[in-house]
Amino acid sequence: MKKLLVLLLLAVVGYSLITAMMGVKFGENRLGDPQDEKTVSAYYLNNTTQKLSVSNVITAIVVNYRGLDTLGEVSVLFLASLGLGSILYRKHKEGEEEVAILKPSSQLLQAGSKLIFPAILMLGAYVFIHGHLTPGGGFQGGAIIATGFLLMMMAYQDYRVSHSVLVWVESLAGITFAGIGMWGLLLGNTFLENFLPIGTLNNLFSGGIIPIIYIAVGFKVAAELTGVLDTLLNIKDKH
Amino acid sequence: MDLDYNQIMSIGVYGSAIGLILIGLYAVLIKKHLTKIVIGLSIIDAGIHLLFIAIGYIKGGTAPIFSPAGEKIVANGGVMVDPVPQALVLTAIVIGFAVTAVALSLVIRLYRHHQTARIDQIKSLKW
Amino acid sequence: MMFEAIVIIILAVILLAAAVYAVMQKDLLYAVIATGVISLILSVFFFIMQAPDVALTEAAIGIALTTIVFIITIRNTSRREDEVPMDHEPDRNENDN
Amino acid sequence: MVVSPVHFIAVPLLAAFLIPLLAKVSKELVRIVPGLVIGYLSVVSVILMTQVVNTGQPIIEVIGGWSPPFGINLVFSAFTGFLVSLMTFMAFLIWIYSYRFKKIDDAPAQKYFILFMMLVTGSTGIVLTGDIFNLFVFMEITAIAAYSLTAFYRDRDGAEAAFKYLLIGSFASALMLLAIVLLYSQVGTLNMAEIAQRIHTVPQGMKITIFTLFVVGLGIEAEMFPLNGWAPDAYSQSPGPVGVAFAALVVKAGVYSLVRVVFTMFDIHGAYEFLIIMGAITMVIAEISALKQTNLKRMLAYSSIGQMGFVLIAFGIGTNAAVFGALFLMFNHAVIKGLLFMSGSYLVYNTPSKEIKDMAGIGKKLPMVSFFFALGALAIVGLPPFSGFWSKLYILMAAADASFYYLMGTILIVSIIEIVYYFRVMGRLYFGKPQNDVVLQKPTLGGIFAMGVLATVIIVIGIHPDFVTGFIQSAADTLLDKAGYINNVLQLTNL
Repeated sequence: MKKLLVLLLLAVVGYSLITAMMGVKFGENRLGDPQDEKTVSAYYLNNTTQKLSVSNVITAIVVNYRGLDTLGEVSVLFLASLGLGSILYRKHKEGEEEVAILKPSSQLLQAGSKLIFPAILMLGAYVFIHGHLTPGGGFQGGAIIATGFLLMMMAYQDYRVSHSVLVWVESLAGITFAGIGMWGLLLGNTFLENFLPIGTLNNLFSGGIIPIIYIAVGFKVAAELTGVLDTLLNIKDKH
Repeated sequence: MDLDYNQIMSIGVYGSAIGLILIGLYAVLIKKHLTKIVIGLSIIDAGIHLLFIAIGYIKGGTAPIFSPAGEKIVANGGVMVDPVPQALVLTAIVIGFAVTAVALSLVIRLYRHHQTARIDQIKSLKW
Repeated sequence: MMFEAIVIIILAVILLAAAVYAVMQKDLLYAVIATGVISLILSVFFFIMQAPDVALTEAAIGIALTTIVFIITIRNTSRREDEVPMDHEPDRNENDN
Repeated sequence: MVVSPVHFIAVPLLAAFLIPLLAKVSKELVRIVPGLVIGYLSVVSVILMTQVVNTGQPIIEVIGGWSPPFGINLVFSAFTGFLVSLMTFMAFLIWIYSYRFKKIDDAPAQKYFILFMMLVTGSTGIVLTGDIFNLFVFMEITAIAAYSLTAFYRDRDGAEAAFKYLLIGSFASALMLLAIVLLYSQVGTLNMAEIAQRIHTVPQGMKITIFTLFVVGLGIEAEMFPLNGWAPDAYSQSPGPVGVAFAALVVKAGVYSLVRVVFTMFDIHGAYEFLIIMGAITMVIAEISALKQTNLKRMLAYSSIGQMGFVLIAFGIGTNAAVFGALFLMFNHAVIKGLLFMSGSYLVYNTPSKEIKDMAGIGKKLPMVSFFFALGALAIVGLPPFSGFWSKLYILMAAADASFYYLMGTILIVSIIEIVYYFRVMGRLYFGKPQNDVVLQKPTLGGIFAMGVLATVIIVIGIHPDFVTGFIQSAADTLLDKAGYINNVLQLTNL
């Protein structure tokens, strides 16, 4: 009975979505002529290189045009790592024997991880430092670094990322982001407004505050995701 | 019936996006295991993200990156795909991960408390 | 051009098959791996549709991190959807608080 | 430029990132700083509100130096400013109330206060932002903070309530994201003013699909029937102060966004009637459910849902007088429900079973708390001379003016149901025989202060409603002035 109702609902949803998508032609150019800037996207494509000197338009949108979204997004991750700690928190009881949830890994994985780990960190750092020039940026780089730490946690059972280092990195990166935003406000402009010289296109030092913010985001995301993984991996089974 | 490129692409991409949304919805509504429900939620999210990127795609467009190569394409009259959906999906993916992590931590806590992760076994979850 | 379309159709079929498998499979570990496959194909889709940034994000977060978080959860809870005990699961006699 | 609307978002976030470092200095700072931040924000909201009322012009804050629609903008108008002032004021009182709340001590307090502060930030952000995707992001901030806070206590069914909430909430945000996707495909913009300007170009079928997705997604946050299954559990299983925050902040933000979508963004015929019908169903079903509840907090939660149905009805009538009544009712609901949840929490803590029938005679054990509860109950059912009377009167008058006579009948019948179940509790409190005279938990000083302030507000507004009616009237005018909203936001583009 319930199944029938659900299938009916799915049919209704599917039908309305399909009819809705009939009106949206695939691959059609909806931006209009970039020159008359009828849509927001056309404006971005047209002006990013001159006004911000950033080659990756997506980075410009994420960090500057819609910077408030990114600030919110970073705080969502921050909240998730905080909430995870609060949800899974429990008092430590006396005489509790704890067993890690991961099984010991093979020698091969251990040796390999040690070798690959620095390379992953480098890749992650590269991705977020060049966020304004090439695909990638703070979120991608941060996630890559977090996978590096994950590899180490899986290879070595007793591998621990120092909690206080994570807190410091996370807080300082967050303060950098919000602080740069506030600095723009204090200079008499608006929140998150660019106040640095924008440099020349396709240089590493270009884009004003965008690379700085994206690097801060990279550190913050890396710390937050590592913190989430650390909290989850250290839930202990009692034996 | 002969289908042209656009029709094939729209069936392939829109079809898989809507399919993902419906399959995920089915899992959320029918399945009884908490982890399965969370899997359903992440499948719905995946479908919506795919739909959004598909809406921003322009046939023959390049990625919206003004690297020297990209600039050359634009200078020769090429178009770039819509960058806004990509930026928004970037945000949505990260938010989706955060929600998934919180959901799964709740699943772990419920399992510890009730020794089960099935909705029909946990009395206060029924409604 | 046509080649791209064929690739998309093949990927779409695999994608939907993986989604159905993820929903129907009773062993949650396999279901989670199937969601990883969904993310992988999604990431290829994003790449084909000229969204390299999103493809990178989906690859790092969707394939690696989400999957691992699911696997950790399954290790801490039950592995089978119908909760028939598996022989290698540790016994649990804890009560919370 | 000393204060600006962006402080509502930047300052709490800066503080939230700073608190983990401050925790290394002193544990007490973790409690104090969120309170200072929220107190600062309520001062800012008062300053900005007077500025807006004096000049008659909304403050449009541009982010990143990109004028709308290219950047995100915040709108602090008489309408949003009124809601933000209300929210920050309530949040500050909740902070005072929970400062020494006994049960928070045994769990990590650091997390509680940061999560609470982010809940406030998310809710004010929803109200302030002028961008639909930004609204989605703030909604997720609010939601994740709310899930974590619901599951905060370990000795209740908090995790169950939180999972239920999370399930429905993620569903809501998925629908909302889908709506944004479809909307973007049609209008190519995310700025609410520009959407409102271009919405008439969208084909009718598509418009209705998008509208339905929005209403269902936002209706979940606004506790609209039948999507309010999360509310009773979340209210009853979360810590006491968090229940207050849900009633005073989260639901208000949900109603705000629903109203913004219906009034400003879309121009669908029949949307108002739809609001009336959904509101009426929500109200009737919730009040009947409230009558059946034996658990005090669940009863309060259903009563809260019922009140939200009432608010939706008033918005659905759509005339200036009705919108005025609806906003007045939102104000009253925040204040009175706040008082009821605050005092109700102490009643519940002194009744181990949490059932209404076991609360007999608490009026003698905890005279202060019971007095506040009774005051709140009298005010919310709409008896003079309390503030609840005026909002009910204004809405009834507006309904009569618009000749919705059957609605007036429904509202009056529902009011009788309300009187029955609130008086039942009060009868228990004052005329029951106490089982013992052990007081399990006395109210803290901060708790009494917060409840006292709210009680004073209820009485003062009840005797002299003119203190707020001016603000509410300009808020109602601003909300109904759709062309003014579009102009004010988009005129910046041409500068």
